[in-house]
Amino acid sequence: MAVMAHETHVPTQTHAEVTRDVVATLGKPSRGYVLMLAGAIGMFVVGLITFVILLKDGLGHAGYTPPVMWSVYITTFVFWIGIGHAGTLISAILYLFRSPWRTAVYRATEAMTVFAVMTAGLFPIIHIGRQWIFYWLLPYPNQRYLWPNFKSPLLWDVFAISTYLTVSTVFLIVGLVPDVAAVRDKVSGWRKKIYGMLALGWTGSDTQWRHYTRAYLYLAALATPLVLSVHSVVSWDFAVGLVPGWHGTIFAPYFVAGAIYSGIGMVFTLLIPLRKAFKLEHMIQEHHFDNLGKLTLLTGSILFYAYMMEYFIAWYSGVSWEQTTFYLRAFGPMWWAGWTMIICNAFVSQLLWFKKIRTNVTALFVISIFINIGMWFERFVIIVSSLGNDFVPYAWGQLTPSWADWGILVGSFGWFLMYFLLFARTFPIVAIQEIKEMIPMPRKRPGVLH
Amino acid sequence: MATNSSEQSNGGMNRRKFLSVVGVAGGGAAVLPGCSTDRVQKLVPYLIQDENQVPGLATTYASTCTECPAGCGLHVKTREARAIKLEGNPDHPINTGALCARGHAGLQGLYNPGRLKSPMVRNADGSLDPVSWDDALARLSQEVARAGSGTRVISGAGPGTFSDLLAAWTQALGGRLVRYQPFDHEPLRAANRRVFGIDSVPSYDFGRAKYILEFGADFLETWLSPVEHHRGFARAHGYHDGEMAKFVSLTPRMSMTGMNADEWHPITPGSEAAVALAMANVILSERSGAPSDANALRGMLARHTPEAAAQEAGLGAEAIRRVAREFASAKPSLAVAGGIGSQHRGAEMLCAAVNLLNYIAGNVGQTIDFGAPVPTGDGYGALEALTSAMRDGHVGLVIVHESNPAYTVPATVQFEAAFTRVGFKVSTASVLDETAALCDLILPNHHGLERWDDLRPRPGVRSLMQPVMEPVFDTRATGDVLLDVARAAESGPLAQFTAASFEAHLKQAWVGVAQARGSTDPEQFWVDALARGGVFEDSPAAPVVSLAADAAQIVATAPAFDGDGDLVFMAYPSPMLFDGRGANKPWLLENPDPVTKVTWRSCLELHPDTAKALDVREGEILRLTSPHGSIEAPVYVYPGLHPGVVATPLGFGHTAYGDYAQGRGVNALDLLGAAPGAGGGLGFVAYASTRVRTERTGRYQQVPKTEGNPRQLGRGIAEAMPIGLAQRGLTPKEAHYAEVGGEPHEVNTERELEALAGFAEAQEHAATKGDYVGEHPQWGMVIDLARCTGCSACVTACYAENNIPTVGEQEVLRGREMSWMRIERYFEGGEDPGEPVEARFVPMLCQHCGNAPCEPVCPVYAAYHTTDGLNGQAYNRCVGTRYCGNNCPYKVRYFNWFPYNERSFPDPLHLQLNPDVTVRARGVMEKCTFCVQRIRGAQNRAALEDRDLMDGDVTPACAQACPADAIVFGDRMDPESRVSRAGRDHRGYHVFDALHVRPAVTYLAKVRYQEEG
Amino acid sequence: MRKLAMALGGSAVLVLAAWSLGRETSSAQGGRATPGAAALDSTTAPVLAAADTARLKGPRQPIFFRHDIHAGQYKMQCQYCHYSVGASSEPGIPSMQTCMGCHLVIGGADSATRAEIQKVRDAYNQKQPVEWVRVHYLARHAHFPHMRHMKALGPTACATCHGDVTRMPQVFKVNNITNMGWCIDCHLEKDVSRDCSVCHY
Amino acid sequence: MARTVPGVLGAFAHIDAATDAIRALRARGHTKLTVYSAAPNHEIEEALEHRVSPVRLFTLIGGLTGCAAGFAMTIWMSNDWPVLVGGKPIASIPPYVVIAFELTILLGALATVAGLVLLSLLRPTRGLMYDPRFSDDQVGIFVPCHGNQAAEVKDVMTRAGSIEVRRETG
Repeated sequence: MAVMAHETHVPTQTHAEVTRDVVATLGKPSRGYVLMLAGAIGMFVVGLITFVILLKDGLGHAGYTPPVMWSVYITTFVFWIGIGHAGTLISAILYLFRSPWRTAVYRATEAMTVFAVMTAGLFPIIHIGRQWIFYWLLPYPNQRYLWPNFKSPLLWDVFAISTYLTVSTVFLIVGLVPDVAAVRDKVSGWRKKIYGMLALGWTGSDTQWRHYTRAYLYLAALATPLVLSVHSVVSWDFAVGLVPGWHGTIFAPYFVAGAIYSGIGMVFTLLIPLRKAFKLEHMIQEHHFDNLGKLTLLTGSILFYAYMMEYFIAWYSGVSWEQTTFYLRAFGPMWWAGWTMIICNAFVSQLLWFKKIRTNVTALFVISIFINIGMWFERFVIIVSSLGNDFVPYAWGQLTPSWADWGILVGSFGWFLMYFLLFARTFPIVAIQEIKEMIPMPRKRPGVLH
Repeated sequence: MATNSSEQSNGGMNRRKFLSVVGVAGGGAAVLPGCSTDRVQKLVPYLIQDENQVPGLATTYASTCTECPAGCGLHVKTREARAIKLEGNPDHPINTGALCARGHAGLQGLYNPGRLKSPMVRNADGSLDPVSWDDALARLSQEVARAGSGTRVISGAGPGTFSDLLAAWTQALGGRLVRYQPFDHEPLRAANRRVFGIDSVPSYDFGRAKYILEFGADFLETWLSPVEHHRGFARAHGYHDGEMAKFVSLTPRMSMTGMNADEWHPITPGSEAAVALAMANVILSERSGAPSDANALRGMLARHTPEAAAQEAGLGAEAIRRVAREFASAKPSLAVAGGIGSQHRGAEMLCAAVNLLNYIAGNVGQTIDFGAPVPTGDGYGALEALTSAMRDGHVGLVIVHESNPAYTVPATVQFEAAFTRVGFKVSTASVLDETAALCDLILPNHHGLERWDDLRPRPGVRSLMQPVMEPVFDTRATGDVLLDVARAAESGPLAQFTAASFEAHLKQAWVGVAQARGSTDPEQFWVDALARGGVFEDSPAAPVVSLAADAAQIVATAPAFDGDGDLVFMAYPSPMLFDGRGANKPWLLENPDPVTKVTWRSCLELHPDTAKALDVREGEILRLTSPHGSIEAPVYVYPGLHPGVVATPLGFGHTAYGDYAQGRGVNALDLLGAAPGAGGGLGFVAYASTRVRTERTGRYQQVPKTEGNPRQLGRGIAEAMPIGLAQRGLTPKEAHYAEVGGEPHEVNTERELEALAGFAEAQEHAATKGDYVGEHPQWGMVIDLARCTGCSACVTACYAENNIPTVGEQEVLRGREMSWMRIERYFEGGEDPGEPVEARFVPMLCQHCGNAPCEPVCPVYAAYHTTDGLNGQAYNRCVGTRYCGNNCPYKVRYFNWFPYNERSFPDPLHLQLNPDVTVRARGVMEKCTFCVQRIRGAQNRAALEDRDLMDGDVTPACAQACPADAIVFGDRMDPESRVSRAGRDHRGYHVFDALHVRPAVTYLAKVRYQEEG
Repeated sequence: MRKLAMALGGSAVLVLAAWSLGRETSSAQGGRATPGAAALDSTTAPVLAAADTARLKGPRQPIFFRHDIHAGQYKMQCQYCHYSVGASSEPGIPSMQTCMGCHLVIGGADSATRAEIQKVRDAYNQKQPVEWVRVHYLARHAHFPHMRHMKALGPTACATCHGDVTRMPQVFKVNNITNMGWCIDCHLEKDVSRDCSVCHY
Repeated sequence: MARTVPGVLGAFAHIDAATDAIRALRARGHTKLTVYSAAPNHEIEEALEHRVSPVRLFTLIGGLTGCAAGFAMTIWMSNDWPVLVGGKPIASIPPYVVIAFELTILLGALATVAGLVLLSLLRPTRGLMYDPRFSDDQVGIFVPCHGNQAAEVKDVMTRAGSIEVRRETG
């Protein structure tokens, strides 16, 4: 698809127009934007209040029903980590694949990544029993001479997520510098000062570009294995456990595919309205969505396969508890969650075989909503219904989420959207310099290609 | 003794001393988060050091349990002059070191928040107000003087010096004493009178029985002396070297006792007597060797053919014959009847029939000992008489002691109405129960652990009670109250009671005891007795028992049931709450009913078919209506029930008796008619005497049960094997294949096995480092399912030892109960019609795995492996990720979702906390520790004595409590330790062996009499 | 984001805290000198009145009980008052009776001392035990068996943790025994188990 | 504002014009050029005959350090207080690979950025002539030179087709 993109879809505007259009998005906020931002902050406050209550009384307010010791919080944690994967995939991996169609969308997705990981990062803290000593998970020297247990997948998480957050943030910032410089040279007054500072004295001189391009390449090269590793590590939180329904070698690839799938889902959900709001239709075009759609179809189909494989292995293993767990996923007390996951992920994604749908923005938006719901439920099913019916039948218990669960979930969306909206208003949401890189500069001897 | 330990006896628990306790003991004594750093700022010394109390060391006093009439011996463990744990007295002949759940919970009676803090008197406006002891006693003396011979006393106190005093005191006044126990086994006595001419209830020796036949006597739960029965039953029915007694149960409802039976036959309620007589008939007609005078019965028995009985009971005639023959051929055998659950109007006949059965089989004098009768009261008849006397206004003064008739007799008796017509009503209840609430004067008695007394549970046994600590509240021993009144009277009938205090009175009485035993030094005799817990001698030889004249005049007619409903209503005694006196003790409320696994409330039990027929499912609230009243409660579907029966436990539905008890569940007695005329005048309460109509309410109430799924799904959690295979020395796995056919086969190839072994070795090697180098004990446990009866004594013992919080009904509904040790109850069979249903118990606790899955996943090493093979849990390191809980295959890790430590121990309940065990804060994970505090304690003692630990130095609370000795604990590294030897039994297996987590707990498969394959 | 920042910041702070605590501990071990005790030889305790307690280290006690006189000057055994330290996890604090054992007779040399001793007598006669202010304590989740340490460390046992109270007119905390590190240092040095469940259960 | 560097700045709207200018100037020995462009442009790079940036060394060293640190930390900390969990070796390499990997990436990335900052952003661009248009749609070439050369440079640029040439006298 990279090739195809080369041939057909070179942006039509000139460099000057690109700068103008993008800088225009940083203008005065519309009423709609302000309302959305207010809504996001409101949601965040809901989550904040819930968290304070949890801090005060303990986790009991949430719906936890042993043996279901993890539920909505970890579900949402994995959900956000997953969202965080599309960004780096598009910005790093596709960069290495030299597929230019990414340029229009990668800035937005990368921002999404950073904020999604920021959101996810809250959950390990929210969900533990004694939130005030969460830092005990970090290897810091203390008078007790105690160190954390590096054999625990949770510690892998700590490292994987903090690394991922750092690297993707760095990646985003590095990408932003030349664009901020461009903005600096367009605006005036106090804004010029601020953007000037943020531009770190970028002038676009040849030496700067010379190192910049290499550095960016290596960052991309480092980020690529990271993307794959992070969700593998997250999947090992489960795969390393004995719990039937968790204990599977398929988990790493299965989760990575799921992560990208959900990530792109969220990209659709964010970009489609954004593109309208900021009038970027001529930069973020149908063919971008078309390609994203193909990626969704691919990952969605991998999920479909993974689901079938899980059931097959459960049956083929002949292990009683595996079989019971998977039977109950479909026909047990949590059947509704199980089927939501399968329909939204495995079936809905198959609609993307049709180009008509891939290029129909409205359809894509609807599908993306299904994807978000479906992927949240996938994690919910894997965690809750597996834990609820594991080894000891006598101890089985079924979870019913409570207001505290939903409060935190809503809050996390608020927290995420708040940052994303602020970013979209403050920084170029489309990568100016990369678009320009694609548009050949005018020549005084037209036709004579270099 | 403990009472002298402080100068301040300003009455009531001495707070300052308690402070000093906390200050010195530091430990979990006060209810504060386990990891809290706030500490007691003051150190308050004793004024005078008590030589019996060394801070930090436990002092044990011998005493006697008063939670039921059985009279088990106690060892009360005290720390810094606070009782912190009740244990069985190993020297005591009745319970020989074991103690049931109710016994353990006696501690919560002592520290019950509902206890009265001072005497109360009813004022003009009808309210009860606190009053000083002086005024209260003055008032009592005055009332006694006024009422004189019009005085009536209702006492639930067992036979002993206090009861003697009370009787003498009442008699001196010319009044009358009614010794009343709700479960008084009147039918049994009546039957003995009728058949043998002996007016007493014998003691039963299950230990010698080779065949046990039960017609609805829950002898492992509430019937007579449960712990003693447990000991015997485990000896007889616990599988050992190829032998065990067979146990057949014929009752409409499979009680916990029935669950331990090899055969359970759900027979029609009321048909038991017919079946028993039919069996007697079979034996008498087929077998010789019956006592000669039994021949007189032939004529009468001939009328009771197995066929007729089978007809009535809904049970095959062949089964009756077979059981009868087995029963007769096993010598000695034992048949029991007369449990509260099957106490219908024909109960007396039933007991009589069973007496004949035993007599004909020659068991009387073998397993039935009339030489050691168990204590009984005057029977319900006496109370009925008193009630009508009160109704007629002939009673001037009533003193109610240790009994609660306003709750324990059916409402239809209208005891309350009659009671209120008494001139002046006095109660000595230490908790404001239903009866006390009606009284004019309440003189709260000391708890059994705060006062002096002795009990005579049977001839030869004199069991002492002594105060183990300062009274918690401003209460007064009723014995002293009686003597005070006598002293106040100066002249008059009561003047004969001159003892300065009840303690003095008791010592005086014991001088007599000493002299009777030819002791030259009564003082020394007394001290020894106190240390031992009393004097324990063999009961006198059993009298020769023969049939009474009218023994043949027994007619087993099916008993009448009131009402025209289509279900027979069975009110059975709750194994936890007994007659209702347990209902104010959270330990008992949260300890699930062994049968239904329901906590905190009572449900209506229905057979699955009945439920289907009525189109109700678990949790739907059903209304039962009998001619005498109606109750509403959620349905619980229970396969161990006769389809024609609806059952619910007694002991719930209190209208008073403290916050824990009030308004919890329903009072089954509301459906019973026991007023004279309406089936009354029997001399006992017929608990199964009504038919009820059912009515759906369409309302639901989730049942707070601790069970998720009652089926094992073939996961081999609770293994059992037929005795035939056990005798062939098969392992559970081999037994399985022997039954289903096929061969046990190894799935791994040779090379794979080598690889596994090599890996394990390398792993072991790499894992030994630092502290882990060298020889350490490796603690382990063996649990014999052939002995475990599911009684749940271990559960309460664990709660008591380890400061486990009770979380309450709402949290149980979320499955958040904290029971480190739980008894899982699984059903086998009973799914298709006609297939017999079987129940299995398996105590589930932390298995302390060698390859514990919970350990490596903890990010902070809070869950880790100790050098002595424990699966450690450092509460203060735990951050509460709960990953360990998820990864534990046995689901034995419990999380503090809320600050239970602050919620579950309302003052003064927190005084029960064990200072040696950290009280866990919210947000941390906790679990069974194999009572590590006891291990460390033993190690400390051994170190001070410069010796190594010996086998038996450490006994966890559960093993110590177990009345069936099903639990063995010790060092697995020592091949000669009891646990190692027990673990080598061929019945041994690990739950979920396939996971290769190498548990330290080995289970021994249950053994059953059943056809193989 | 904020949370993660806290994580890093928090840990940084704690690193410093840990080190500073460590320093404090070591310095405390070194500095045993106490005001009043500094100038004197070990046999006779300094002359001090209750009024001086303010400038002495450690919390001010309801009665100015002089460990330096009892344990120092008169060389009374610690176990005489802390009677259960050799047998139990709790050292035990002397009952008022124990005090009166001597102070029925001993009334004190100077007026200041007499005043303090009178307090003891009054307390005993009024049956109002003295509420001493606690100096050393452990968190409730740490179990410290005194007897094991007495046996293992012998005569020097008490001073190891509590410092040389024979020089303390008013007892104060010499070592930061509430720090787990304090225990571990010794357990490492003596090569005894540092398994968590030895102390935490 | 630091002292400005004397020299000549030319703005180009056409890329080939810019490259021509560059080549011409370099031919005339003006090697210390600064070329501004809104986006990286390989034609300009070729004209300037850049060598590959040394940033990759930072990445390599950072990555290796991270990897080593990862293993060192985990293994040392495990042995510092050996705790047995799940019957696994005290220091068990397979799980530590994860930590080591993450640290490899982390330090690698941070080192790369450090390299970028050191090599380009910290280079003083102060005083070099600059024009906002260069971040928009034009290419700028600045040649530091003094009086006599200036005229020549201007001449080269205009011939190459610059749309505007300015001169800064220091």
